[in-house]
Amino acid sequence: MNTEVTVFYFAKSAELTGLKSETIRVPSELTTLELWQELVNRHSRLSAVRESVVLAVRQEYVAFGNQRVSLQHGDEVAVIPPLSGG
Amino acid sequence: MNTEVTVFYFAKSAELTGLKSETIRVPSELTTLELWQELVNRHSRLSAVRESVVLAVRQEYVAFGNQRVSLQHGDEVAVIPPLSGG
Amino acid sequence: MAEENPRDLVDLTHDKLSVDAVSESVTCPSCGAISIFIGTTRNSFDGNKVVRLEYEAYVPMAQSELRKIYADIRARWPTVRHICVHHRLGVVPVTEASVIIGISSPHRRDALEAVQHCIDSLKATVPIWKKEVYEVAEPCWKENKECQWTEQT
Amino acid sequence: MAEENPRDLVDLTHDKLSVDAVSESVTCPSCGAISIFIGTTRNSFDGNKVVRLEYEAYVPMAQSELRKIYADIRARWPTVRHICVHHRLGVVPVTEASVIIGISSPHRRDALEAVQHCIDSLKATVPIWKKEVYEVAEPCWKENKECQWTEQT
Repeated sequence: MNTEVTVFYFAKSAELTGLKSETIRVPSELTTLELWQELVNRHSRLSAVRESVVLAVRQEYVAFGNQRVSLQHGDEVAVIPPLSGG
Repeated sequence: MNTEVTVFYFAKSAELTGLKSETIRVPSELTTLELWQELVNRHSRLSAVRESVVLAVRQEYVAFGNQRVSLQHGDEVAVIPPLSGG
Repeated sequence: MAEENPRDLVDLTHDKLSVDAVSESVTCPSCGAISIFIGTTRNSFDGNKVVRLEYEAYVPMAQSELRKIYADIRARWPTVRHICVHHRLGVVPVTEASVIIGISSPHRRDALEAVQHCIDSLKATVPIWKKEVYEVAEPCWKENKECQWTEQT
Repeated sequence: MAEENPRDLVDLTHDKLSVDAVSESVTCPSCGAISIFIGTTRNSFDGNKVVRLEYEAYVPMAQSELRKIYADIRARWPTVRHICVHHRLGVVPVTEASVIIGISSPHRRDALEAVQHCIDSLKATVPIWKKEVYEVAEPCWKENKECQWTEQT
């Protein structure tokens, strides 16, 4: 089953996709690694930052791996490059 | 030989002497303990704070003891109660 | 009494920051100490002249990550009274403040330690990004060494 | 260039203190960090309601002792750029600042540590005195625990 989520891109990842955000349909149950792959399928240039980003789901950090996430309609997903606030 | 110095009193010591400052004649060579005694001779109430003050001579701290100081005309001496700045 | 409730204050703003505003927002009659940290824009990096910085944030998540830091500070320094972070977004010219942190406590040790912990944690976990724009070289997205997933560490 | 010369600033004043003024006086284009400590008047001590504080100083010696502290800071943290201490004298009402310390450095660790050292040293060696005036109890000359010749330690 698929669901609709909003993806936010920041910093370098926004430059690579040319987008600040987009709404996409993804499987509602998947691993964080599969979620990343969904994003790379849409924006191949993202693969350049694979080693230096993490994801956030519903505004909580998630690491890449086999950890499963359940997504609901309207959930926020974000690509989080290395932080440089302060 | 005697010389004339200006003595400053601060905080509790100013309350005990009733003075902010005064000019007095004292021996030009004496120990810091003798210098203190000169002050107590003038203001007996100062003896109450003997254990909790130090002196400053020419704006430098000196401890009570047999350490000798040479005083010149116009030198500043000060009675320094426990500090509470900040 | 206002004094009874510890304040957890956050402001992410495009406006110029004010040290006085942060200081006043954490002042309280039962506190003897306020510690403040100001992060400012430097004029050069590795010999490249910096023209300006540009900040962006994932605003709602930045706010929630800051509140996690505040909860952690209150667990470590229970006497801390008020906590305030103002972080600027958008363009920040050289010498202007990008972040101001203010923390009050009855005695100074707690506020001093908590401010240091707050800026260290902010750099590690709060989703905010800074692009340095140079006079000559290409603009560069910076990476805090405190961040756990930079390639540089 | 003004930036080349580290500034050692001292002001002992009967005027109300300004955090912005201290912050601006230590700002410099090559620094990324400013750390500020503000000591404020508390409203109670041991259950006695404090009405106000009164400060007095041995002004010229206070200035020279502060400059000794600055020299010590520069020896310990050579990257420290500007140092500024404003200390208020006379009557200070509750919640107002009695002292503001500001220190800038290229990287934050130095400014943060130096400010802490500065307030610790100030309390130990700078000839300034504070009388607490209470609503009911007799006024009391305070004694910093950092001072080496108080009877209380």
